[in-house]
Amino acid sequence: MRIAYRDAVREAIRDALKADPRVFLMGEDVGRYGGSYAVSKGLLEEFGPQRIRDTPLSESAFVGAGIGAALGGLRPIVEIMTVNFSLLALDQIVNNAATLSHMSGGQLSVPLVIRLATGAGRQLGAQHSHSLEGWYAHIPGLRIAVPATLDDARRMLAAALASPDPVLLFEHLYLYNMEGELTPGLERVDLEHAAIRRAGRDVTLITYGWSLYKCLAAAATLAQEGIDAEVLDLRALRPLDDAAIMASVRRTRRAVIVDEGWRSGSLSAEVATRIVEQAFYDLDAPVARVCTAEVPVPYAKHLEAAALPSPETIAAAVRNLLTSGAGG
Amino acid sequence: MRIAYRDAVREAIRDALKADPRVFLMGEDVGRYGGSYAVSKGLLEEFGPQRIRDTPLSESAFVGAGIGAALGGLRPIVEIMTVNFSLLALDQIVNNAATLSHMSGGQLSVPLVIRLATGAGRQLGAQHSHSLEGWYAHIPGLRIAVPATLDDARRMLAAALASPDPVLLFEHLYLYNMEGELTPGLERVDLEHAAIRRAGRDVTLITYGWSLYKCLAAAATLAQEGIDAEVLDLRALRPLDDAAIMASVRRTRRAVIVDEGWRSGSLSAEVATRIVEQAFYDLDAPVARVCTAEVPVPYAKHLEAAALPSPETIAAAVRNLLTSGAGG
Amino acid sequence: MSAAGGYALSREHGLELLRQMLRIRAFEDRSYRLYGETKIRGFLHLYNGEEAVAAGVMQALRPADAIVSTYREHGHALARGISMNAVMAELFGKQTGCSRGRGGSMHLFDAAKRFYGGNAIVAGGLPIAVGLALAQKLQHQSDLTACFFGDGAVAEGEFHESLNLASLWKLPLLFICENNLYAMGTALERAQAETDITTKARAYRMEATAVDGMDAFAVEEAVADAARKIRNGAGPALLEMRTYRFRAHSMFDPQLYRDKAEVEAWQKKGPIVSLTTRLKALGLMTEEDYQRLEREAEAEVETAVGFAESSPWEPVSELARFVYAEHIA
Amino acid sequence: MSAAGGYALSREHGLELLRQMLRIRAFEDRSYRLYGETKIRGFLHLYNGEEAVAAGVMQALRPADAIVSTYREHGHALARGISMNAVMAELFGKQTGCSRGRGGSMHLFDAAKRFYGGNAIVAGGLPIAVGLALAQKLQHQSDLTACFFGDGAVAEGEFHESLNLASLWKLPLLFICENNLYAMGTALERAQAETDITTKARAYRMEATAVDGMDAFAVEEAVADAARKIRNGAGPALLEMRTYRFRAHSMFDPQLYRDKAEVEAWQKKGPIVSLTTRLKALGLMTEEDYQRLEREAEAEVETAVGFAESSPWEPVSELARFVYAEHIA
Ligand SMILES: Cc1ncc(C[n+]2csc(CCOP(=O)(O)OP(=O)(O)O)c2C)c(N)n1
Ligand SMILES: Cc1ncc(C[n+]2csc(CCOP(=O)(O)OP(=O)(O)O)c2C)c(N)n1
Ligand SMILES: [Mg+2]
Ligand SMILES: [Mg+2]
Repeated sequence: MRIAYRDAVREAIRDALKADPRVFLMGEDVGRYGGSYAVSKGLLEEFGPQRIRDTPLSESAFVGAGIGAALGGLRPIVEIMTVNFSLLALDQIVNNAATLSHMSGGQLSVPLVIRLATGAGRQLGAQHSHSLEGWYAHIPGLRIAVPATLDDARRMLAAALASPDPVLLFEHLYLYNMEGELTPGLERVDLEHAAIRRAGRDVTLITYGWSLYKCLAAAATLAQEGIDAEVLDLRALRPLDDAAIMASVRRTRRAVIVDEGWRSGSLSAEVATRIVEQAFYDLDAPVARVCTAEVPVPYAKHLEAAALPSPETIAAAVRNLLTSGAGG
Repeated sequence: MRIAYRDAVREAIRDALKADPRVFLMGEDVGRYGGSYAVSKGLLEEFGPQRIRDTPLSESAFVGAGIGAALGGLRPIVEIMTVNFSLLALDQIVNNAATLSHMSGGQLSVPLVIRLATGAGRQLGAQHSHSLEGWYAHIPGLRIAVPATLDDARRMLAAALASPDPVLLFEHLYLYNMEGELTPGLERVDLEHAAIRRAGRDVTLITYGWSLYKCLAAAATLAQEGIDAEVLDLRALRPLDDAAIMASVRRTRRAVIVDEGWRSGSLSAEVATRIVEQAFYDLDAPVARVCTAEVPVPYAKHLEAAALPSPETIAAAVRNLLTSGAGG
Repeated sequence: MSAAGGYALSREHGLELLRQMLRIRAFEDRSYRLYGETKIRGFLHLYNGEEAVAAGVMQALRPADAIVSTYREHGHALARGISMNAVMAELFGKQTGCSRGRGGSMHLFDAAKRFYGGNAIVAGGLPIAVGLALAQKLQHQSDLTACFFGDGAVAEGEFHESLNLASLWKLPLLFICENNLYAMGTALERAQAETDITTKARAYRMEATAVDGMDAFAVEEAVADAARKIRNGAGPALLEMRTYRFRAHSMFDPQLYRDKAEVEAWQKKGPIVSLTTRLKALGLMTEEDYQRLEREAEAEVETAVGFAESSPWEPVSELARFVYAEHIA
Repeated sequence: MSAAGGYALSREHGLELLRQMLRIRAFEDRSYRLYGETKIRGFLHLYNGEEAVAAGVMQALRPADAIVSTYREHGHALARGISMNAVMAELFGKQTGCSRGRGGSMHLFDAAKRFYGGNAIVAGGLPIAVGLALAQKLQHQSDLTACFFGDGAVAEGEFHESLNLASLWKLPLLFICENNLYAMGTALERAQAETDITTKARAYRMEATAVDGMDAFAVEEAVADAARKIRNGAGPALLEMRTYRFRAHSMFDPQLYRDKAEVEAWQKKGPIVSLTTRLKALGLMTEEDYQRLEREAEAEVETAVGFAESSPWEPVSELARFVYAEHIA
């Protein structure tokens, strides 16, 4: 049965609401409006306004309220319409959600799930095109996961709700329309393991989220040139699955990391550094990365496209690595 | 003449206020209270409440007001009492200060200086011990500088005020009491160049801020063991001085990066990755880093100390690199 | 309201208000179609129904006043006098756009007109307006800053912080709340415990008045009145413009949250219809005048589309320009 | 006030309020000295002068109610019934501390007592309190959440957002503003355009009352009254406790911003002095009673210091524990 990513997320939310009376969904326009990306459409009618809770424009307060509700025994799913607005709630996330378990000496935990749309590519301009999931992955106490496939969109939420820790789920806005089939029989996924989405021998493309599809497209192009790229979907950005990363890189001896964050300080820097720390002597070439140009993402289509990673720039980075690497 | 860091910052502010009527200082308790770290003590009496402006506890509004005042032709110095509270103003910094020049196609610029106390080590607990300067360095449109020496504390502010771009100056709270002599005749520093604070041949310690002194202490210890460490003070975290970093690393062929951010995604990851990208074939060993443990910084002294980089852990990282490196 | 005001509606004045509204309406209707034709992309928030606010406000301000706007700001920009060519080109993402193609619909700027931008973060502009007004005050200028925001913004913390700061520091700042009763799909009474926005302002000891935002002349009078007091040093004020948006929130909104009948009722008292009726009733305008204004507006839009179409793209090589300023202060 | 209240002050009741205040005072005075001895480090914010608030509030609440506090929370914690040993050990940073040494003075927690912590971010606790109250409401409990914050917190955006949410959703939430007239060195009138905090609450359609925060009994009555209404479904309320801090803001504050005379005047109407005088005047307490309570308080503090001193440190090997929860829900 074909399903769209947006519908997979909705089914996951519906399952959770049915399975556990403690679960509720809260955020701006999740109810009457149906969700700004139509993810929650129909849920208000099905579950009522207590459990599908529209909030005013008060990001800090309703994210904090999610923390409090979690402390109070509920299992809130808080939707921050997009990651861009999460900056207004950052204090609650960083100073409360992430710290309460540790600061209380383990007495408290914050089983809160925050869902956020993320990413650029829709000409939304500098304030609406952030990719901050790598930034959030810097914070101890948080778990960060990125469902890039339909199966993950359908299954990760349950894992996130089962976690006693705060989990941020980032949904790239380019994915919502993606359609396909769910893997039959797949019941549960976790928030810790990366997955190889394409096996290959010559180079590992390490990525997550919407960039996964850019990497797969690049790999397809490269395959025609006789370059066999492995594509690793990180899935979880905190904790990172070092074992899967190193295992792949040890096989291919080359890595290109692709993410949509600005290059300096993006998640790819962390992944690259871990590879150097843990697999330096297995590398045949420096680790490379393909990220977003260091500009506030511009509106005009051609400028925005030039700022973001693309299958072409990814393929070029691979070719560059394979040709120049030999010189070392 | 001996001077304390706090006084050097105050003198810099006083100079600026005297030199340019557009300059004013604004923040919580900068006036009557004298500044929470006594940096601005006496300035209210000297310059009056229009130019030494106490604000209510409204981080987002007064930082945004700094942006607006800069657009309106003034040269605000906004003090955010500590970086911890800047999370409440992050939207203004990331979405407005950093973007307005680009988003307006170059029509506007935001000549705003934000000063923030930063760092851990005073048993202030998880919410008051953040080191987020590396995190801020991810944002295009901002300039990030860290005065670690008295000369820089005395001179960087003028450079920051002369910049048409928003500049964040991070002052580590451990530095305020540090005393010493200013370099005579030094008139101007810039916001772009790293500085070698100790020359050495065997390894480069790359760092900034308060960690500089931990690195110098480690270098002194290592010297007694016959290991000659170079210590590079980055000074500017955005833009990074790649040329200075690579020049040093090419000479020593080994690098240990030290910063007080949490290890994953800290500035050191970016520096390490750049070294790999630009100087991979000059390295004799993997780049190493010494950062803060991935925990919300705990209150108890011994736990906090164990979480932070120290001269001992830095020296150990260097030894480790020099001994294990040969095996590759 | 106008009767009670300081001055009566003249032909010239009435036609100017109507002209501005018709320009905006024509621009918005055309933008709507251009979005369908994929000439315009990103988020597009149209101003239909709210034209009286922009037209009335800008009429009452001076060139040296500063303006801070929202993402629903085409009307503000046009009424402020930013050239329609530059605004349309911006929506097309062209180099000749008023933000050089980098901003798009939500981020129109014009430094010369002191138009400090659309802002895509709800309430994000309020602190900036506080700062602009502070700069005016510290520089002893008699200018003021006018800051637009929606009813939705009232729930944000920045509203609270900014109103307090402005009032505490007695800044020359006019807060203009465009209360169109909805924030996306969230009706005011489901977002605010207290739905009277003027009450809120008074909790900061700030003067506040509710205004019929469908009446351009009433808007203008209220702004002129508030601006006079502000320039005389009375400190900030808030005007709540009671208005309504005729179209969807943005181009992706199925409008499940409101009845067609409600929309139609408001459309009947639309700002253009009502001013037109009034001017005709007062004998200040003929149907011919109206037709001419409408034609001129259409022609201006047509020219703007042509300008935008034929304008060049910013070269990709310029991508990283303006991230940092190019001049040293 | 007590005369007008629902119940009269009994000996037992009066002594209990006094006992709690004396415990807090003794604890704070000792903490002050221990800071000088470097047994306690970090930021230390003492509660001297404000004891009537904690004592009165906690007296009126139930064990199942949830508490959200600030960084100036020793008094709240002790009056809530968290063992003094555990609080003192926390200030020492010991394993036996109520936050296992990880929190320190600003972060006291006790899940069993539903004490959800000190919070070192001004106003940071308010949204959490909204969520706790929401959980209570959604679980149809008759409990409430009490949320402490200072006058300084009123300027923060989170105050605004949280009051609106609580009122809009009619949550069982009691906001308790400890208005001690200063936020660090900033006097209320230099931080707020409107200094009457109850006025602000009413702008969210929330009931609000100002209370003599130097009178423990008045505090208790006001809280009991508000709590009764809240439990009956009336929605949230705000109590402004008018109080004063006798000591510096923290251990690093030279107090340049206020006169000695002002401090002394407030000390004269101190909560302990005034309740003592009153109980004696009413013949409900003798000097001997007072001496005994004071001795007991001293002894409890002495024991707590001994406990803290002799308690073990958390092993460094445990540093990374509790960053993530150890159980799976
Ligand atoms: C901080 C923030 N949160 C959420 C959004 C998404 N959003 C865009 S417009 C809008 C509604 C704003 O309503 P209002 O302020 O009334 O303005 P209107 O659109 O009615 O003109 C929302 C929720 C945003 N842009 N910024
Ligand atoms: C968001 C934030 N900004 C600044 C500070 C620094 N700070 C700590 S306490 C304080 C004053 C708070 O005053 P108030 O709320 O009145 O509480 P009081 O200390 O008087 O009990 C300030 C400015 C902080 N902790 N959090
Ligand atoms: Mg609206
Ligand atoms: Mg106070």
